[in-house]
Amino acid sequence: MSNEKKKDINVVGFLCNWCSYAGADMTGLGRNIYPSNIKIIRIPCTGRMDPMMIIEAFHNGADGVLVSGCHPGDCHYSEGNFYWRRRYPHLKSLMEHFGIDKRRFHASWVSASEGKKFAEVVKKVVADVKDWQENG
Amino acid sequence: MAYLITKENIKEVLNALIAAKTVYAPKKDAEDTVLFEKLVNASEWHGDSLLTHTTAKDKVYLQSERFFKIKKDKNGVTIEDPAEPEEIVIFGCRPCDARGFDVINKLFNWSDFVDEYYTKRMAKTTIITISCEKPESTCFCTSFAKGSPVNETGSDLLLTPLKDGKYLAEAYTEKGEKVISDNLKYFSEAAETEAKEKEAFKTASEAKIIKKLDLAAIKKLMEPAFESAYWETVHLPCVKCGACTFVCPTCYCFDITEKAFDNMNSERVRSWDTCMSEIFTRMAGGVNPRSDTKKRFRQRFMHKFNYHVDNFKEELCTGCGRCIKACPVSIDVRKVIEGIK
Amino acid sequence: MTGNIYKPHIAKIIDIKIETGDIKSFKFQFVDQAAQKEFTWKAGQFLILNLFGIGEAVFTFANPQTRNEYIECSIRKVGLVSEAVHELEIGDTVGIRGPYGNWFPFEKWHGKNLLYVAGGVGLAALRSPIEFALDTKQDFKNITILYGARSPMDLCYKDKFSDWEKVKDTQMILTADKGADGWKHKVGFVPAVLKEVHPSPKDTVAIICGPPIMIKFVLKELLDLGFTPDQIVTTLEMKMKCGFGKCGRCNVKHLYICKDGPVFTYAQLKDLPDEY
Amino acid sequence: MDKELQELIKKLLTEKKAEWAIGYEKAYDEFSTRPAFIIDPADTARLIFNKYCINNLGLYLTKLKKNKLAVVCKGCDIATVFELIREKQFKRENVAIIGVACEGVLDKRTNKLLEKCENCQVKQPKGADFTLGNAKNSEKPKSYADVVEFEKKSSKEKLEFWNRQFEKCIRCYACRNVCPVCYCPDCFALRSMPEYLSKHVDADKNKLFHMIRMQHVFGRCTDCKACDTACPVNIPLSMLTKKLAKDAKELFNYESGADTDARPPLSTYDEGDSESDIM
Repeated sequence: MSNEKKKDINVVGFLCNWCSYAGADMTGLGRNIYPSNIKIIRIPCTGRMDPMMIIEAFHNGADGVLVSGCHPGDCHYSEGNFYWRRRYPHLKSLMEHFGIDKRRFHASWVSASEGKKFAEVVKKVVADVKDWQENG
Repeated sequence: MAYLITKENIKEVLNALIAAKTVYAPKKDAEDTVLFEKLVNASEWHGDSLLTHTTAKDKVYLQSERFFKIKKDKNGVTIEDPAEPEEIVIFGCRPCDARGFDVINKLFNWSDFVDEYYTKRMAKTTIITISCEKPESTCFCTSFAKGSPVNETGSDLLLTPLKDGKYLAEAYTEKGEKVISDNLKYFSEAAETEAKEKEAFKTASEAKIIKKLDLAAIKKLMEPAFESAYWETVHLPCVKCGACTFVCPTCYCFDITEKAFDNMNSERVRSWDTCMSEIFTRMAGGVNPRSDTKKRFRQRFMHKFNYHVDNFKEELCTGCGRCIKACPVSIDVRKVIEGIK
Repeated sequence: MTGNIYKPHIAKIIDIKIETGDIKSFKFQFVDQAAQKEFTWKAGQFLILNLFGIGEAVFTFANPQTRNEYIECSIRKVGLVSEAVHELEIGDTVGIRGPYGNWFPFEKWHGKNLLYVAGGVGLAALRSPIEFALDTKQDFKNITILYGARSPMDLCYKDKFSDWEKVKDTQMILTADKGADGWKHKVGFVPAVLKEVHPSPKDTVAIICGPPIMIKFVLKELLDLGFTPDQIVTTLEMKMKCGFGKCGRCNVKHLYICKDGPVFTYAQLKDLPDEY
Repeated sequence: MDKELQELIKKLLTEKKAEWAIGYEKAYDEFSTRPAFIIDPADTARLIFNKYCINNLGLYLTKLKKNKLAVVCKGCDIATVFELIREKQFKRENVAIIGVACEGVLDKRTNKLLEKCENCQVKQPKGADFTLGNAKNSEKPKSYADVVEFEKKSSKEKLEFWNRQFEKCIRCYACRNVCPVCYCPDCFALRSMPEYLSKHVDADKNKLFHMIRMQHVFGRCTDCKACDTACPVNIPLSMLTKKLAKDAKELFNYESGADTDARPPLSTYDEGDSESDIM
């Protein structure tokens, strides 16, 4: 939760095992380049994404957090990402209330084939975090 | 020797102290919370409230005391002691708070084991106390042998408000005398009559304390009451938070934990703990001798007014009444121990 | 005691031995050889083991002061620290502070018979007093050790038994709640075996340690045999943090287990409430 | 009303409609009350109800292992009881709700009317089994003006505000322990494997605790202010609980404690949920 301005941006990416993690693999296979600021943690499903872990990530000094899962309707467990879709706006709103800027917390849908999109998403997240760091 | 000082000059002395040392005094914030905080200027001192919300205990016996840093490397482990504590002044606490330090001092010097983190810090602390003019409905300091709104136990310097905005200043230790001698220009010598005025102040102030407990009789009642059915119902309103223990000037229980920064660096930390917490006595493996809430509730009162008296010949309580005010369900320690049967 | 009472001695693990499924014995030696020579304790006391980066926990000395070239602890895997200790290897660094608590008053027992009764892991707490008595056997008369566990598999210190038995006038009685193939010793619960052995209370001190249920019935047996409460000694266990009566959690009434205990006679315990 | 209340509880206990009754009694001075537990029907004379009855007695429903309870509830406390019934902590028929009309309660520290009482919609309790007294509900809806005002601050200002607040926090857990919906027997704050919070107290750890607690009670918190009034160092936790209520309303059109059969917002979903903010 530190507000210090650091040179290196650290973004923690929680990626669902079935779509986004494979999507991130695809990014590499497709030779798409994305910023190396993201540190990826694989989770079984965005439905399993415990908000405690996101809060903990910010607490331990992450500048940004990205949670990415399958597109709605494509969930391996059929409905996990629907639950996440409800948790996300509430969590984001609460974190903002605590003073964690909205530019630091993002969510996306990236399927296993969307390597290009994953690169775009990470670029956007890092740019947003940078914007927060530089412009307050 | 006693001195006189005006309220304006107290602020001057306070400013002089701030210039030389770290001074903690009651300060009011935007939410009307009055806490001992570091002062930058004497004008921040909030002297109107009787008691601060939490005690000054945490300035000497820190809520989280960093014992030492531990560094691991390929040659083994090195232990790095913390920096020596700085000189501090606790200004404007009440006689009950000051006496709390006296009570904990004995604990940390008990038997052969002297807690040097505490004693070193205590040695560098000057405590300036202000006698209480308007005790509140929660006060019961006069129930204790050494308790009174003008008691000096634990204080280095005691200021007692007299007529015409003047204060009687009495030093009880070298540290207290030094405060006077360093700022002698603000003090004037007191006469016999002022000492008498203090007596009158004491009588008037003590008269405002509505409750006086017979603690010796209560202790006699407590000794056989361990298995009493009384505990079955009296604990029911208690929600088992730690508010009472954390605002208490005498509660001292702690836990020692390790805070790891990474695989190679960590820090040993002592933090306040509370006997109200379920995990306080839970052993590894799950056995817990004080598993249910009744037992923990009983332990708190038994410890304060029975066990501690057996070990130290004084109660682990100074009668400040903070626990009564802080309790979310208004449990009154006086009623709890008076009702024991 | 001078200096910082919270600061541990740095020690290294010199030996690890697996006793049973979840118990390992560790031998520690101080890095500072002189400190190791000076470090002494009495059977019955305990130490606080520091795992740097994890925390502290209380363990009892498993070896007696007569064998103090190292410190030995038998540690059962139950909590945060003990689990981490089980991960350690020979050569790893730990911290040790202590010794704390009181001890078995052997000086008062000179010329007496000693009866040790242990159940399960309770023997870990009695190993130090047993070996101390064996090492100074000339001061005592007969020594009887009655030890039982759920099954022959669960007995600790199996390899020590033959050494112990070799000492003059020493008798080992082993029992298991349930026997197994090749088990040549007794089968049955410790209290029942105690009744069968029928030790005489004359000039004898009984030192017991084990699970609460065993203690309860052993006490009853001993009292039936004619032992007086001050002839029965046990050692208590409670959550401890500091080791010297300051942290406030291990009290039973006004007594702190870490400072006034852990060794108590049954005469003392009788008057204490059941909060340990 | 005290007389009526005492008679009613006496009747419930004598007729064995309830094993225990929970009400209020006078505490240490005339400005304070505390929870009273009545087992004996002859013991009801100490029960009172006045503007200092600040505690939410719904708290004790999960703590007492009794079959039949009678509990004195202000209109706002009934929401808590309903929420606990929704969470299947006990059955509706096992609790007799005695609703008492309330003109608002005072904070014992400031002697001021609680902010939540200003535009109270349930001065006259709704959904109780027995209702005592009469009060007129506010015509104005609940106001979120202070939360809206706070939301306008920059994230840096918010951060500074909370850092200051959580520096004061002594982690006594009074807020958690008086919270009727914080009834987990093994709170995350006490767990050591994995350890989210050590005993070490600093502003950062304190904030972590409060963030996680707030997240855990989202959609369950009835904004009863028990935590806010319990805090010994006056941390304005109301600013957080009110935000939760506002978010539940705005994001999911949900109000906790309103319906004992509802699905709370985070344990259900709708295929048409908005995802405007998801990339």
